Amino acid sequence: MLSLLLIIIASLFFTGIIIRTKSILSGRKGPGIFQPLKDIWRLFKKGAVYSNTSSFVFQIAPSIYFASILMAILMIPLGGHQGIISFKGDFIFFAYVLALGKFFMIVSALDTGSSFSGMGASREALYSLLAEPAFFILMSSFALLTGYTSFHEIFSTLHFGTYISYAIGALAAFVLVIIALIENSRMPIDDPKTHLELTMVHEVMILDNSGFDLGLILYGTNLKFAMYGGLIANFFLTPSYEWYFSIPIFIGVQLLFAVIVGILESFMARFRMNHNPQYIFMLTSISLLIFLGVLLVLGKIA
Amino acid sequence: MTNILLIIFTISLIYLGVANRLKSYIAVISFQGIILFGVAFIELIEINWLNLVLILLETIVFKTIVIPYFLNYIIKKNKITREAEPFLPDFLSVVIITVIILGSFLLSNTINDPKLKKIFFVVALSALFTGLYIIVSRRKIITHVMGFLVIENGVFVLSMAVGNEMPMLVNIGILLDIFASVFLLGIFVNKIGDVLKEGDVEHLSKLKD
Amino acid sequence: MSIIICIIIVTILSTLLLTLVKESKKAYVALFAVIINVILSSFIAIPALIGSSFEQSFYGGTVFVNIPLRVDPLSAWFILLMDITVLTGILYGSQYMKAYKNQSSNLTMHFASYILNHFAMISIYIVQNSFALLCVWELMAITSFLLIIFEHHKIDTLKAGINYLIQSHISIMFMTMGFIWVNSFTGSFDFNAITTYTSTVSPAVSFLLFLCFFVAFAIKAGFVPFHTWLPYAHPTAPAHVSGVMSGVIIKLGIYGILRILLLIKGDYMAMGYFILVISVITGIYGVILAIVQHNIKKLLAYHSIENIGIIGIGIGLGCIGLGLNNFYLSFAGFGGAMLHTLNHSLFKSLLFYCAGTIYQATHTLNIERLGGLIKKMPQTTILFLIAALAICGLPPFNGFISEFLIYSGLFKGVLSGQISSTIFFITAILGLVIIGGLAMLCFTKAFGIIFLGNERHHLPENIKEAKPLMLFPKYIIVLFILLIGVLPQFVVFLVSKPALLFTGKNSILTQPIEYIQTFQFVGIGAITLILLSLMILWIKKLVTKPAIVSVSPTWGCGYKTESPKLQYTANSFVRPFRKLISPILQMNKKENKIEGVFPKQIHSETHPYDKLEAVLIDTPLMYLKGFLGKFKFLQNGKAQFYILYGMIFIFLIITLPVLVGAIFYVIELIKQI
Amino acid sequence: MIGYYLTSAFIISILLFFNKNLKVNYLLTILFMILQWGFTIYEYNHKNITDLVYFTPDSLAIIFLVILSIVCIPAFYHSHIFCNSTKEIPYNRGIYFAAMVILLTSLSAAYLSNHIAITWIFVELTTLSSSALIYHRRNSLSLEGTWKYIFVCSISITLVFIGILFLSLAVQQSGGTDLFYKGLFSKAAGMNVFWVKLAFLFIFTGYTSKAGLVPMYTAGIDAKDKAPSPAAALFGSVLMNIGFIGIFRFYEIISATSILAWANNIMLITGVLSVFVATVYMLHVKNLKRMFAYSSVEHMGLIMIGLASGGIGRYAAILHLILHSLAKPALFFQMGQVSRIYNSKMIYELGDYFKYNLTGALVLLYAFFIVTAMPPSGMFVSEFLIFRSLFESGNFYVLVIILILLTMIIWAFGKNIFKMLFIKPVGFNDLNVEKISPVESISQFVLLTMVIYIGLNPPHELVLLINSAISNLPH
Repeated sequence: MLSLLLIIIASLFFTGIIIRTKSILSGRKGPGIFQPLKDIWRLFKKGAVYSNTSSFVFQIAPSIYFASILMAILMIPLGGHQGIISFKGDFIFFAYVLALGKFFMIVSALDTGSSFSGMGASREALYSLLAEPAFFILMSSFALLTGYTSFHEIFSTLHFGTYISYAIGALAAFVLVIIALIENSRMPIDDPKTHLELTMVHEVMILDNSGFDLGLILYGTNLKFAMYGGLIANFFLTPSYEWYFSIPIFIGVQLLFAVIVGILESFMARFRMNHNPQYIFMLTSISLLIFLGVLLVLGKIA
Repeated sequence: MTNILLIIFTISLIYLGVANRLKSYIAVISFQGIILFGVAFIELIEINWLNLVLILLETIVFKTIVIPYFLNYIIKKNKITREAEPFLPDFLSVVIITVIILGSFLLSNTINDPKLKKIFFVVALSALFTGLYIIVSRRKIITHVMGFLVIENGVFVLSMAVGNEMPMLVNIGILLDIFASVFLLGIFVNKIGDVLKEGDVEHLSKLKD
Repeated sequence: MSIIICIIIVTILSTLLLTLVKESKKAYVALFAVIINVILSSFIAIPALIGSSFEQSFYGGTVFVNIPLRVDPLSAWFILLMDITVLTGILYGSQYMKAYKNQSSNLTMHFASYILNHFAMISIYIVQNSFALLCVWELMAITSFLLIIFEHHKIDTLKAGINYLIQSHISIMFMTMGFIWVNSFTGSFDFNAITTYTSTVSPAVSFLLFLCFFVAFAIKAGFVPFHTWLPYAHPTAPAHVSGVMSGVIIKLGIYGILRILLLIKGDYMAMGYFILVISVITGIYGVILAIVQHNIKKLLAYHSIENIGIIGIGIGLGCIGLGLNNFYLSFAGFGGAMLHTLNHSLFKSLLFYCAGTIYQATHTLNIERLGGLIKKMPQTTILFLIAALAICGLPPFNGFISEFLIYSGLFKGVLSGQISSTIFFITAILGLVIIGGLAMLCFTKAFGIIFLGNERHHLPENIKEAKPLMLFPKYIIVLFILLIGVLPQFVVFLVSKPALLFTGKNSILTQPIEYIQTFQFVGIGAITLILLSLMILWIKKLVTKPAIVSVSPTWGCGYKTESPKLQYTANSFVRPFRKLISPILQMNKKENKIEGVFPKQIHSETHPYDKLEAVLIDTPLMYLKGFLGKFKFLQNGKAQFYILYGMIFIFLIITLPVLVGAIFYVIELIKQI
Repeated sequence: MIGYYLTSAFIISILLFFNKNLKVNYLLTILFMILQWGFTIYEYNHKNITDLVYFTPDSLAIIFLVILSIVCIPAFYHSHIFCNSTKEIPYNRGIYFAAMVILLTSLSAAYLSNHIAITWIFVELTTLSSSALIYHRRNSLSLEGTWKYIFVCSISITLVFIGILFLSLAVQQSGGTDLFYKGLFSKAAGMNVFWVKLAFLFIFTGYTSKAGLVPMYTAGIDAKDKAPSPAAALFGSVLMNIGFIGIFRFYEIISATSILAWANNIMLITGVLSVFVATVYMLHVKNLKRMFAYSSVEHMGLIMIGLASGGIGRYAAILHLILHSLAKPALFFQMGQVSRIYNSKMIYELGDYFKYNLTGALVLLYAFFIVTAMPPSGMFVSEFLIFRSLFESGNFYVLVIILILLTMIIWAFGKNIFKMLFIKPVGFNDLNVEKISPVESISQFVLLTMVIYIGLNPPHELVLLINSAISNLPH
């Protein structure tokens, strides 16, 4: 319950911080931290325009997308406190629920019959499927390291001892950050600021959404960021920490995460579209490295 | 005496290789009939007279006179051209027949059987394979029949080798000879000539896959 | 026994009755017969699944000797899951076939084959005599062949049918080999002979025997590289037959593999690794090819291969579990495999039925020509969507449940055991994830292109929603899909019975309580997900009530996108993916060149082709045919040659030993030097 | 009894030859069938009792005699249908039936003969009588078929004769004087191996022309193609059996000598080659009837393989032969209906049979599954046992090759059959399609069902007969 609350709170200012970081780094004053939230709020109140090609799929998809993210967040633990729903193998459920949301978003993009949305949908589908293995291998590495198969159990028993394990932790954090970037369509993969339909990925997919739906989608992105932030934060939390330790650590990690994303977005250019798959699949290789590292730590391979 | 006759028989086989007129073939077959008569007469003199008469009748009347006459009749009736038209040059034919004879000779030498009359065996095998060779290497249907007759002669010689103790077998061989030859030729005379004006093998190769 | 006799009598009587009744009644006769057979077979299966196994045997003459009939939970599970699909198949099929009213004799043959096929499948699950199994197996193969070639005036249908028949025969040949093997050592046709035989031989031998059976059943099940018949057979059959084929007939192969694993004694680790590797390849290869297909039924057929891969991963996992003596692994593996078998039979038959409905409405199966069907066939759309979500393994539907079971087994496997099995398991996880992602790509494409957007090609005007009777069986399936999705613990409890047959072999634990508890949570998660979605939709309704909703054309980058030709197509949707994996694909392109200053309209086509089929089947077959063709001179019509053959034969037989002797002599001489 | 049988059959055939009346023709054939059945039953009840010195009805002979009697009934029935449909002139009809009676009689006599030379004579007689049947249509192609058949068979029968001569050499040395199978068998151990080898080689090669095996199978194909379908049915079944009997009886003698393994090898090679050749041509052939003929070659090859690999394979070989002789006629009888509808046998010109002749199409479908030995076809049982014997004798490679070839055969067979059943024919005018009564197909159904029944549940009597037929072979 605590994690849900914290993630929702973090989501409120996450994008704001990213934008703020970017504007500072580029020497601008930039909008306020809550500006994105205000935009979303305005969208919620607006009416909608629906394409005459689209159908009910288009109308329910954002809601299901949002529900899927909420569902996923329900499973994120916080230090010693387990998520609202927690069971053996819950991270599988986590990943598949997110995939469900993605399914609906892709399908709704095709629903408009647009010549661009389909393109975005196609790319989004491809990138997320390429990113998925990394997450699973990461989780199985941790499962192997700790001997458990649920978020709660893994994170509550996870502790780093040797140098290798620190390297593993760093790599894992890196992989998760990149996964979060891919899932949220951020910089090296996708440029949220671009205005050319041909080069967009996520944005072009939601080109025809408006009003409440668009608000849901945008806020969903914030939530997702905070969710991954929470996941990363869990690396640094152990059950022995009291709440007054763990909450600041959590907030700190979220902040750091947001700033890092902002820095990345400021200093990196988007990859060429046809280089993206290699890049994303590289994550799988890295996570396999992590897996090997875990095997090393456990002494299964000498 | 038999040996000399048999050697002459073998020479006639070689002659078949070089002969290129159908008439010569007929002559050779007829001649072989006479030789066989001689061999049979000498070899089988001791068996009972009925068999003997049968054999003699078969060699002289049948092999020497009736069949060659018949063949001549067919050739005339169907206006078959007089050349044998082999696929291979005559020289090669002679070589091959010689090889066949040599091979038969070698083969019979490997046999360790005191009871076997080797000369009969050699001649029989040579006639058999020469007949087959003629069937395979000649273009005309009538030469197939002639080849078949040569084979029959070879079988006759072979049966002679065992004929002393097996008279019944020899008789059966004769029966077969008469029956098959007559039948084959009968069809040949009546039908093939009518249907195909030219008795060329090429005309009888439509049934294939 | 009496029940089985009843089934036989019903089958025979209804087949005879079919020939007598009018065309319009034939479907009902078949329906009636299938329902009775379903009820009768359930009478055997349900008690067997719960615990009281059924065992009888009767004397089958001098050839069969004794035919034992046994129904254990494994058979019972498969009988029940088959019954569901066969029943929905005939319910759907009786409506589907109304389009072919005027083909009287053809309909008779079709429905008779359907009844017989059902009967044959029941028998396959019951009979435990290898010879009798071969007979009923072939009956099944022949009847399903007849089912496939219903539209036999099309040459492609017939080709696909023959292809199926031949590969099916190869499968039987392998099975025959295996049975001969066992039979010649034990002299018995009873399945138990396999156990007695393999417990006396070395593991390597029993692995070989297993391989023999595995190939036989893998052909039926469609494991890569034995899958090539499947993508031809499924699309050409009528929709309900495709559904039944993909749903249950190929599952006979799975049953066979499970049955053999239950019987055979040997090195389970090796078998497990083998199955695992081949299954991962099967799954990935199947889905990769599914993605590039444009024919909806062919796409679904390749998806069956993918799902067989998933099932196979489960079996492999279970098998390794047996080898490791790990109860949890083998339970999750075998249980997951069997559960996925059930799930796949549900959603795949639903998908095929939907495809059939689409076909009858639009007369095309080419995805590129469809589009916008959601407005004309809303119910079919929803049904297809649910099935698509289920087949992608997304919660809250049934596909997720079985995949979850397999996943959790795999993760458990990663934790426990040696390094080698860990590496295999991580590969399997990787494979499963990739399969899941690709399946999503595939079904977003299929669903999006077929039902959404505008029609991409001129479709008939009178496209209407299917009749309620045709939708009814589909709703039954959806009910099952949802039930399994939200109440997984009960199904896992049910599947635990057959799964425990395997684990019972070397485990003292008898109740998979832990898994059932986990699945309670999964169920709760699924329900929560549904509730959350509903809640947000409700909130949206509340919030947007006062807002103005307007309708306008889709954004076209400033241009008007009225023309449906500007829409994204299936081909373009998967193009980035296709480029990635181009080395393992074979795309046959037909392209015209653009020529001249004012080029005319040109046309290009792409046809995806199975590269493995080209490499493993077509090329060797071409060489074999070429080799055989070299001997065509034999029957050349020339009598001289015919004589010559005899001569050559005699000559060779005489001289060959001499020649061989001479060669050996020369070799000896050389050696002495 | 056999004397009466031969004489009455001879008289019947002469009457048939001279008779011009249709009714009398029917009567005479029925009379012959009664005679044939009476004779069969008589011999069945007088098993192993030698008659007229040269004839002994042993188990093998009785099996084949019964099959012949079974097959001859539909053969005559379909012959009458054939002759009526082509409106034969009485002269041709007379020749046809007379030749058929002589063929059947000489076959029966050859089955029963207990003397190698007597068998040989009757085999020669079958050549002559069957050539009259082949030439029935009196056109240039049937003439060609006849000519080839006589020519090749005469040569091969000469080869058999040479083989017998060699055998007699061997017999003389072991002190025997006669050529009765029994005598030969008892003296076999003492014979000169060289002569026996040569004899076997020649006799085997000779009989392959009748049995339809490599190397001399060639003319039999043309014969079956050109003969009217009912006659082809006989050629494809009972006539091939005589070739088998010729080989088998001598094989029994060989089995008592030291060259058994050598002979087995030859038979194995021949069998594999036969299946191979059948595969080559079944893939290639364009004439449906010839395809059926090649299918016979395949089955005879399998039988040889079974016989050669020993053990259970011998039982299986005989069983397979029995089943084949029941199944193959059904196909040929059906072929008669096909050619009546289409006036053609070329696969290219056949098609949509399912539409034009439903019952016939079902026969073809049924027969396809039976003949390609798909379970539950009885032939599957025998093939199963043959494979098993191959497996047990350690010939794995042969087994694998055979399985591959058989699969190709099924493919080829199926492709052609299904094309003919379902795909529209090219250039076929279906205005005047002859309606064929389903009654004509009953015999085929009966024969094919017998194959299943005998295969899956062989009558006890039959099992005993087969076992006693192979009892002379070493176990």
